Order: sequence, then C-alpha cells, then structure tokens
Amino acid sequence: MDSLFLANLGSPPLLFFFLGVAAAFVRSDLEIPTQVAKFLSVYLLFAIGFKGGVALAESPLDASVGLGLLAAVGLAAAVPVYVFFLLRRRLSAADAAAISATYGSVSAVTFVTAAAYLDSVGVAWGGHLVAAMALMESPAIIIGILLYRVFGQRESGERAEALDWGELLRESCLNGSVFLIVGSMLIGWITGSRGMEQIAPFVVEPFIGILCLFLLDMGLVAAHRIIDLSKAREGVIPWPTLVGFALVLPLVNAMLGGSVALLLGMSEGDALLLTVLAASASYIAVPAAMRLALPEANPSLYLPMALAVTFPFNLLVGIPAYHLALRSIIGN
Amino acid sequence: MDSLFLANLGSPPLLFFFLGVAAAFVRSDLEIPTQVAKFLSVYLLFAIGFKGGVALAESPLDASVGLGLLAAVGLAAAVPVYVFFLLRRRLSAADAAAISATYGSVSAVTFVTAAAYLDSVGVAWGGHLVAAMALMESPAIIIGILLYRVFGQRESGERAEALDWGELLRESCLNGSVFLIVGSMLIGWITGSRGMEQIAPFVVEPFIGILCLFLLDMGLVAAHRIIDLSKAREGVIPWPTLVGFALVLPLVNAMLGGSVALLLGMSEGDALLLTVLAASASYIAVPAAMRLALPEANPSLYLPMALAVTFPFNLLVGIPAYHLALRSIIGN
Amino acid sequence: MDSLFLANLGSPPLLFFFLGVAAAFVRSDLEIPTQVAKFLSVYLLFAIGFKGGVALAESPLDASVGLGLLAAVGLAAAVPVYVFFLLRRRLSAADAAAISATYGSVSAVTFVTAAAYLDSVGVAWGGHLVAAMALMESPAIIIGILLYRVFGQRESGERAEALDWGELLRESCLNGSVFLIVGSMLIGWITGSRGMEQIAPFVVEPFIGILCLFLLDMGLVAAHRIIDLSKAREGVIPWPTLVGFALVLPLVNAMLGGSVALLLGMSEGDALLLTVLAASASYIAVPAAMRLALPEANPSLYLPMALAVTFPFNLLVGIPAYHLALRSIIGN
Amino acid sequence: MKPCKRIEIVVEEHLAGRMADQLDAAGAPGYTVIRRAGGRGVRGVRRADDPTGTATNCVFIVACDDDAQVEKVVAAIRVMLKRSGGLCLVSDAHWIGY
Amino acid sequence: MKPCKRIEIVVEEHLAGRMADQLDAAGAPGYTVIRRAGGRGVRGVRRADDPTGTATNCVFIVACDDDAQVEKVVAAIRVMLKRSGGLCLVSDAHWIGY
Amino acid sequence: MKPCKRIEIVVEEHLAGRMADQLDAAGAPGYTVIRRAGGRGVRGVRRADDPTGTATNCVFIVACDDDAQVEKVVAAIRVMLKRSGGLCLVSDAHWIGY
Ligand SMILES: Nc1ncnc2c1ncn2[C@@H]1O[C@H](COP(=O)(O)O)[C@@H](O)[C@H]1O
Ligand SMILES: Nc1ncnc2c1ncn2[C@@H]1O[C@H](COP(=O)(O)O)[C@@H](O)[C@H]1O
Ligand SMILES: Nc1ncnc2c1ncn2[C@@H]1O[C@H](COP(=O)(O)O)[C@@H](O)[C@H]1O
Ligand code: NA
Ligand code: NA
Ligand code: NA
Repeated sequence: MDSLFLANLGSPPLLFFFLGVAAAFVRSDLEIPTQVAKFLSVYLLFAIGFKGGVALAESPLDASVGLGLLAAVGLAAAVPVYVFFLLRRRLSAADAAAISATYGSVSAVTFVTAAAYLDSVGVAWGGHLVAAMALMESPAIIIGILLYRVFGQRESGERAEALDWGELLRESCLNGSVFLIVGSMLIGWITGSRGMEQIAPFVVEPFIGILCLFLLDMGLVAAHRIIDLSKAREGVIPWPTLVGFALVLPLVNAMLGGSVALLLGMSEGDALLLTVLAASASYIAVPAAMRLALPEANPSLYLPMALAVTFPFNLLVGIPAYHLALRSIIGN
Repeated sequence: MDSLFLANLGSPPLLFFFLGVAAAFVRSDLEIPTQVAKFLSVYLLFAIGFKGGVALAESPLDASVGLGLLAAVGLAAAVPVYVFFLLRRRLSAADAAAISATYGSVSAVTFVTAAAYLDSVGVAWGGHLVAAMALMESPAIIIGILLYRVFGQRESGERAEALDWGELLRESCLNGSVFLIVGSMLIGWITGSRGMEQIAPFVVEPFIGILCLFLLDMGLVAAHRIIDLSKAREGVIPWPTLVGFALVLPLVNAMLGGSVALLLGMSEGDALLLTVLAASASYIAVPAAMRLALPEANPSLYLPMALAVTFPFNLLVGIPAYHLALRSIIGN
Repeated sequence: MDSLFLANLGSPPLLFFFLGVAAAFVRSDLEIPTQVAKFLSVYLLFAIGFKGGVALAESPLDASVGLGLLAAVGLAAAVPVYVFFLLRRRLSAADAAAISATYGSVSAVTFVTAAAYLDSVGVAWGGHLVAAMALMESPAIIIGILLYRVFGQRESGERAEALDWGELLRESCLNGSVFLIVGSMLIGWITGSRGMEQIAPFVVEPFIGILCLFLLDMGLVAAHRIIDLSKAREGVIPWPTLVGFALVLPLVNAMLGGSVALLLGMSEGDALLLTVLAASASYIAVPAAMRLALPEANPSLYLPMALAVTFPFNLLVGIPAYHLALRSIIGN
Repeated sequence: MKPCKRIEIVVEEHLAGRMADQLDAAGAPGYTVIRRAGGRGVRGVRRADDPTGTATNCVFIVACDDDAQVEKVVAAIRVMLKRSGGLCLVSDAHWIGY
Repeated sequence: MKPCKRIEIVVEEHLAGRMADQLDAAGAPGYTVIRRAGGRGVRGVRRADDPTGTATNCVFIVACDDDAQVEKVVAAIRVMLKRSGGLCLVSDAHWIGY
Repeated sequence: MKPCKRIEIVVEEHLAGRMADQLDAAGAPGYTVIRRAGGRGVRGVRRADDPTGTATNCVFIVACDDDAQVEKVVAAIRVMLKRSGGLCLVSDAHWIGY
C-alpha cells in the first residue's frame, strides 16, 4: 500500500525537487535562469492544457462533466470563506483575506505533478480536470478581495487607492496561466488527435524530463523561502502557528475536495486530481493579484505558507496520501 | 478548394498565433520571456537551415536551382526600387527608403510557417528555397540606403553622421539570422543524412510544437504593436493609408514573386515559397539595420506595417491564398 | 587512422563550434541569449549526470572503479602543484596559483563533447567517469588557494580581506555544476532504467542537437575572448608565451592522465575520458572561485588561456589525438 | 544643457505598468525603466531572480523639467509607495539638449 | 573621495556598441551599461521585452573626472542622440577612491 | 522629503552576495541591486552577456540617511573594491517619505 509513497518519492521529478532543496540548503550556487524557469512553466501549462483538450475531444462531454466543473468552482469559492473567518481571529483582515484567496485557488504545478504521478502508476484521468484547474484559479481572488472590502475596510481608517475592479477581474480571470491553459485546451480540443500527432514529440515525450528540471528549480525556490523565513524577525504571529496552518489547511481542503469527488461518483484518477486541486495553494497568480489589489496584506505570510510549506507537503506526502485514502474508500 | 484556408487556420501554430493576439487584446499578462523567445527563433532558423542543407545534399544542384536563386536576389533588389518611388510622393525620403527595404527583404518566420504549412498539406519543396531566403534578406537593406543617399540626402541640410559602409554591409549581410541560416545550411549540407540522424530528434520532431510557442509570442507582439499604434498621435500620414499600403504591398509582391516562379517553371511547393518570400516583409533584420543607418526614418511607420499588418495577413490569408492561386494556374 | 580527426571535425557539434567562431570574427550579431546558454549547460550536466548514474546502476561497482576515482582525484590535486612551481618563475604567485587551479580542474563541456565523440565512433565508456569528472572539479581550487597562502602571501604586504574557508569550500565543492552532476548521477543511479525510460526523450534523444547549439555559443564566446585579448595592452608576460603555456599544459596533462589510465588498465573509452579530463581546464567554476578568493590574480590571464586556447585545442585536435595515441598503445 | 530634476523610483515589478500609467497621467515628460532588480528594505529581501515573480523590483528614472513637475509626479505616486513600499529619491541634474 | 561628474545616457540598445566606441574615443575613463531597459519619451513607448529587439533601451553611466571630460563626452555623443533620440543627464557626485 | 546621500556601487556580479552582506553589516537602511550590467574600466571590458558569468557587473544603489552612514558603508566596502575593482559614487539627493 505504501508502495504509492515510494512510487511518488522515488520518481525522477520528486527526486529533482529534493535535489533543488538540498542545493539551496548547502548554499550551492546552482540555479535555473529565471527566464528559462518561467518558460518551463509556460511549457507545462501549454502541454497539460493541450493534452487535456485533446482528451476532451475524444470523450463525450456529458452532464457529469458539467457537474464536476460546477463543483470545482464551488470549492474554489467556498474555501476562502471558511479560511477567512478561521484566520480573522489571529490575523488582520488583509492577511486573512490574502491567505484565504491563496488556499481557495490552486497550484498548476502541483496539479501537473499529480497528473504525472497518475500516469506513472497507471491510473486514468479525464481531460476535463484540466478545465477544472483553470476554472479554480480565479474565483478565490475575487472572493478574497470581497471579504476584505466587506469585513476589513473599516479597520484601516485611511483613504485607500480606489480599487479598479476591471483591473482586478483581468488580473484574476485573464492572468497568463489561466489564459494559456484555457487557450491550449481549446486548441487541443479543436485540433484533436490530428493536432496531437503534430506536436506530440514536443508536448508528450519530453514532458517528464522538463518537469524534472522545473521541480529542481521549485525546490531551490521553496527552500530559499524557508531560509528567508528563518532569518525574518518574528512577526505578529509565531512561525510554528503559520506552518501549522499551512499543513492543516491542505488536509482539510483535501477532505472537502475528496468528499465532493466521491459524492459525484468520480473515477479514482479524477477524484484524486480534484482532491489535489482543493488541497493546493496558489503561489503565483494569487500573490501577484494580491500585491496589486491588497498590498496591505503581508506577502511574507501567504507566500511562504503556500510555496515553502503547502507545496512541498502536497508534492511529497499529500498526493500519495490522498490517493491511498480515496482508493481505500472507493475500494479498488 | 477553400479547404486550404481551413487547413491553414485550423493548424496548431496558427491557432496559437490567434491565442497570442487574443491575450494581448484582453490585456492578459501572458508572456514568453524575451530571451527564450529569441532562442526559439534561433532554433527555428537553425532547424530550417539544417533541414534545407540536408535536402540540398540529397538532390543535385543544377542550373534551374542557380536560376531560382538569381531570381530571388533580383526580386529582393527590385522590390525596394518600385516601393521607394511609389511612397516618395506621400512620405519623406527616409521613411520611403526604410519601408522599401522592409518590403524588399523577407520574414524568416513567415517562410518557416509556409514550409510547415506545405508539409502539413503534403506538398514537397526544395532545400534551395532556404538558400533563397537567406540571400533575400540583405540586398534590400543596401538598396534602401542607396536610394536614400541618392534621392534623399539633399532634403536634410544638416551635417549627418558619416555612413560607415563597412558596418552597414556587416549589419545587412552578416546579421545573426542570415549567418545562422547559411551556416546551418552549410553544416546540414556537409553532414548530410548522417548528421540528420544525429540531430533529427532535436530539429525535426519538436519543430511544430516549438513553432506553436513562437507564434504565440508573435501574436502577442503583433497585437501589442497594433495597440500601441491605436494610442499613437496621428502622424504625417493617416493610419488607414498605412494599413492599406501594408496590405497592398504583399499582394503586389506576391504577384511579382509568383510570376517569376511560374516563368522559371518551379514546382508547386517551391513556387509558393518564393511567392511568400516576396510577399513577406522584414521586422527584425531591416528595422535593426535602419535604426543604425537611417535613424531619421520613423520606426513607428515601418515596424508596425511589417509586424502588425503584413505579417499576420500573410500568415492567415496570404499563404493559402497564394497557394490557391498558384495551384489554379499550374493546374494541379 | 586520421579518420578519427575527420570524424571529430566533421561532426555537427564541432562544425557549429566553428560557425560560432566564424560569426564572432566577422562581427555578426548572432548570439544565444545568456540565460538560455546557461540553461543549455544545465541541461548538458543534467543529462550526462543522469546517463552516467543509470550506467552505474547497471554495471557492478568494483575495486577498479574505486581506484579509477581515486586516481582522478589524485591527478586533480597533483597537477596544480607542478603547474604552480613551473609558472612561479614568470608570474606573480596569485597568477600562478589561479592558472594552476584552472588546469588542475576540468571542463565539463570538453568532457561531454568527448563522450559524444566516443558515442559517434562507437566506443563504449563507463558511467563512473562522470563521477570522476565531478570529483575532479574542486580539489584544484583548494590546492591553488593553499599554494598561494603558503608561498605567495608574504609578497603582498597589505592587510588582506580574511579568507572565509567555509565560503571557499562551498564555492569549490558545492558549486552549481558539481552539485548538479553529482545529484543527477545519484538520481539516475536510484531510478535506473525505469527512470531512464521516463526521461530518455528529454535527456538522450535531443542531446546532440542541444550540444550543437551550446557549442555554437561556446565558439562565439571563445572567439570574443580571443578578440578582446588581441586588443588588450601588453601585460607582464607576452601573449605568445601565454598561448604556448595554454597549448603545452593540456598536452603534458593529457600524458599524465593517459599514463595513469593505462597503468590502471582502463578500457579504451574510459582511458580517453580520463585523459581528456586531465587535459581540460576549467573556465567557469575555477574563475568564479578565484574572483572570490584570489581577486589579486588577473582574470585576463587565466580565463582566456582556458577558454580561448585550451578549450578549442582540446575540442578540435586534442580529443582525436589523445584517442589515436591511446589506441596505438592499447593496440586495438 | 538646462537644470532639471532626476527622480528615481523603486517599486515592485508587478506595479511597473501601473507606475507608468501614473507617470503619464502626472505629466512626466518621459521615463526609463529597468526591470528585474533586487533589493532589501524594511519589507525584507527581494530576489531579482524569483521565478514566482512576486518579489522583484524595478527602477524608474524620470527626468523632470522643474520642481512643479516633480511635485505633481510625487503626489501621483505617493499613495502607491505608501501601500506597496519602495523608494523615491529626487536629485539635481543637468539635461543635455540635442 | 574627489568631486566628479556623473553622466547618465539612455539610448536604444542597438546603439550600445556604437555608444561604447564613442565613449572610448572621447576619452571617458570607463562606463557601466545596463541593457534591456524600457521607457517612454517623445518617440513613444519602448518595451524592454520586445523580442524583435527594435524598441529596447540601454542605460550608460559614466563617471568623469571634470567638466572638460564631460564636454568631450557630450560633444562626442550629441549627433547620435540627435539622430536616434534618447536622454542625457549630468550631475555632481563624489568618486570614492580605493 | 529629507536630504540624503545616494551611493552607487559597481562590482562584479560574483560579488553581489558578499556586497549585500557587507551593506547589511554596515547598517545600510536598504539597497537596490541591478544585475547583468556590463562596463569598461581599468580592468578592461566586462560583457554583460558572458555565459561563463565571469565578467559581468552589477550595480548597487544605496540611499543613506546622512554622512555618518555613508562613511560606515564606504569603510565596509573599500577593501572589496580595492581587491576586485569597481566604482563607487556618492551624491546628494532628497528622500521622499511616504
Ligand atoms: N535605503 C534604500 N536604498 C536603496 N534601495 C532601497 C532602500 N530602501 C528600500 N529600497 C528598495 O525599495 C524596495 C522596497 O523597500 P521596502 O518597502 O522598504 O521593503 C527594496 O526591495 C529596495 O529595492
Ligand atoms: N524625461 C525622461 N526621463 C527619463 N527617461 C527619458 C525621458 N525622456 C526620454 N527618456 C528615455 O529616452 C528614450 C528615448 O527618448 P525619446 O527619444 O524622447 O523617445 C525613452 O524611451 C526613455 O527611455
Ligand atoms: N569611470 C567609470 N564610469 C562608470 N563606470 C565605471 C567607471 N570605471 C569603472 N567603472 C565600472 O566598474 C567596473 C570595474 O572597473 P575597473 O575595476 O576600473 O575595471 C567596470 O567594468 C565598469 O562597469
Ligand atoms: Na486550493
Ligand atoms: Na519581401
Ligand atoms: Na585538468
């Protein structure tokens, strides 16, 4: 049973993640140049989007798919609400709102790694989960800002910069990663297997290798964040508490996501992906949006929580653990 | 018949071009990092050059090939002359010279896309067309500068920086893209099929996938230019006129190129590529050379014409239209 | 027999190296963007490390392997000592120490090119040579600094910045390239052929193609160095002398390395790789470490020697020449 | 060659577009922007090479004709600096006309 | 620590090589150049991230010993600035010797 | 808006981490760093685009409150500049508070 953990931890992408972490901790000067690292993530979104679209073109779009997508959006909108009220007691409204948006949204790289994990253990998953990922990126941002506007505004008496809702919507719904996934999915769906044939040598075959190098970089980045953290002055809230939150939130969200998936009768692979999406936290799109719309929130809280704790936790432990749990319930 | 248009517009590379355009218009922050975008174009030149060279090594070099290359150079030298005198009436000598050089030279990406299009519709083309492309990049630059020196100099009474002909020749004949295409072609030609075997997994198989990402970026760039344009103050010449020129010039040049190809009895594929070369306009090499040698010319005229109008026009409409026309004449 | 030279010089990677050199000399503006060039070298180290690790997993680790690694470290530690005392007579202690470290350490790209050469001429080589390369990068740095501390310090009367030995060790033993090679090798060794299957389309197939583009860039860089050199004011030591050193040192070191390999009874391929390692000089890791630990040494001596003379010499002439010599002794 | 004021602003790279808009709105005669800078201030370290892009700075240089223009520019960007952090320096310089 | 002049020049990146040559020729004691900058001036917006490379700026910083040197440098680059656009600021500074 | 001192330092990019540490140690209130710069000085040309990374500069900008702080910073980095080369300029500026 725990062979799932081994299969996960012993896979090249995860091992390269560890290598990146190790390099940062021994202060090696190993690095993936920034622009290339960004491009690798563009590649991963492009490839997973395209593959999802081609898969969609091949399987019928039925009511259960629509229901699944609806549930995904619902999860992404509901999570920030409970997280906000949970954290409100210990943190400022701005910080609580930013963290709630972070955990309501998703991490594309966690999703991609989970999909690669499923492929490697031979469990099928549906292309519409890629659509679910894309749909789950944005709602939490808007909910988070709304929560702050409704419950937090009075706190700060000062005249704030007017919020530009148009800009916010664009930032949240049309940010680069959402746009690229949705676009690639559409193109994959339009061109189908004929398109796949043309670009499979680029999007399918080197995928795992590129994921290895990208996770190497993510390991470096996550570990750098941990190191920066450990140097930071003690904030309003002790670090162990933050780390605790960053470990408990994915577990609770995974339970929520998993329950929804089981209620909807999703297949093993699809259920795992929805669970992972719920459990994951955004460390790119949401922080970027928060810096624009909610700069009062302290990025040195939400960013390391998502990037340095929740992300590695899901990658290393979460994915196989959620799988194990789902499998034992579905009874495969 | 219009299946050619569909085959073109429905191909993944073109769809990704549209995706880039759309991303820019909705102001998504999607981007391909600059250095990677430059590298993708290096890759495309390297790959098309190498493939062209290998193809050359396999087919005999005969008189008709030599004649074709001569005709290509002739086209590249003749086009700027008529364009210059046409535009002289409405624009300053510097602007007319720069635009004439732009349209006399070629766009390597348009060529690469046309070659991919031919591959996808199953029409053969000869490796020497790659040589034709390389040969056509430079002459227009020199002719454009000469036209300005002869007909424009008196206009501006001021003491100009002395023109460094050595630098100009180097800029025009030895610029990076010409050098890389010619060099890769030579190496492909020397190493032949044995060399191809070694690097086919890099230059052949992922080609279309990489072209997709590159055209995604080109879509972003072209659309950004259109947006910048629409914000610019009205210049000496109304924008509709410029757009008109940027649509008429490729059509006229395509006719010139196509006629030459038909006169020389080129095959369908070769004729299309020569036509596309004639119709295309340079938005990298020529603008760079013009900024150095003819900074009086306004880059916000020639650059958007080539990049934001002519380039998309050829990609989307031109290639299949020229193909249709050639096919109906050759009578396939 | 000289077919080995032809096989080497006529291979696509070497031809692209020439292309880069040519581009720099005609002052073409061809360039591989820096960040991408760095990434290409990351890729090469990642791929060669992984392949080496997988090979190790498949062959038994025995005493002869251990002896080989020991000999490699010995070479890397011994070479700087003789070079230092040789150069001391003509150069300052700092310069002699830096050059000795440069030649004691190794060039990963030279190694990778030699490995690709062996593959192309069909000679097998063992994965533990990758480990040898990794082990040979660092010792020379430490020996070089020690030599300077012991024999050179008194020269400069001034109070020096205190040497941070921790930082030096980290710089030398944990620099990015060593870390990446060792890490990838470990991961290749752990995941074995199962891991290889997953990432072969990324690390094996496009390898030669990527090596071509990287060597194109190295050609540009090496030639730029030569050009900068020729413009530099005459230094303390005439250039022909330096070039002479940069040609003689690799030959002497190759003899040392080759002798060790023959004494240990290494196979033809392994012997060549050890010889090449000994003959090669570091132009990335050592210069970086020297700028931190020994800034008194003039980088415009050791850098061009390693990069502009020894590196091309080994690539073009050294590899096949050493092979020829070894083969004639081993008597294949 | 006329006396002028040189404003130097450091803000998060995410805010570059907004900063440019505000400079335009405040009537700045132009600006130059250098991206992918790092730094340290009261809000901690910002690494220029952060692939998540959330902790990178950019530097704006604005040459202004006179104090009145500086006032307008500074007024326009102050709220932004207050909320998001950053640096703003003003110094004297001479503008070389051509 | 001696008084000196700091020249700051913005030109198109294409012209970086030529600018460096002219600074050398004018006897500038050295320069530092930052590439891939963006900006806006009377010639419109220049995006630092333009892959066509035709609309990117670079920033030169030149520390000069005295006014005479500044004069020479400015004279050398004026034609270039006039033809291609850009910015040139001169300010006072102190050069820390070591 | 209070008077301040602006320090501008150019060193090899390899030394960026060490420089940042020394600025921290010297009590600099913050700094901004621009990487991948090129340049020319008495030690020859440094190309910003050198893939071997051994000849690239970076530029540090440090806004200091007063001369005392400048003294401390300059003292801290002088040995480094002496050994490795580079440039250090100090000028007057005004720090816009927010
Ligand atoms: N004293 C300073 N000198 C130079 N740059 C500074 C200084 N203080 C802040 N900065 C820059 O402004 C950014 C944000 O500052 P802060 O909001 O203080 O964290 C920092 O990351 C630095 O790049
Ligand atoms: N007032 C200004 N302040 C800062 N940079 C400027 C200014 N004016 C022009 N520039 C820079 O110089 C470049 C060329 O200016 P221009 O020739 O006026 O378009 C612009 O893209 C800016 O980077
Ligand atoms: N006069 C100067 N003006 C601007 N930058 C300089 C000057 N002198 C030196 N530098 C910079 O400092 C670096 C090292 O200088 P040096 O140690 O003199 O070679 C150079 O590569 C330049 O980037
Ligand atoms: Na989530
Ligand atoms: Na043309
Ligand atoms: Na060696």
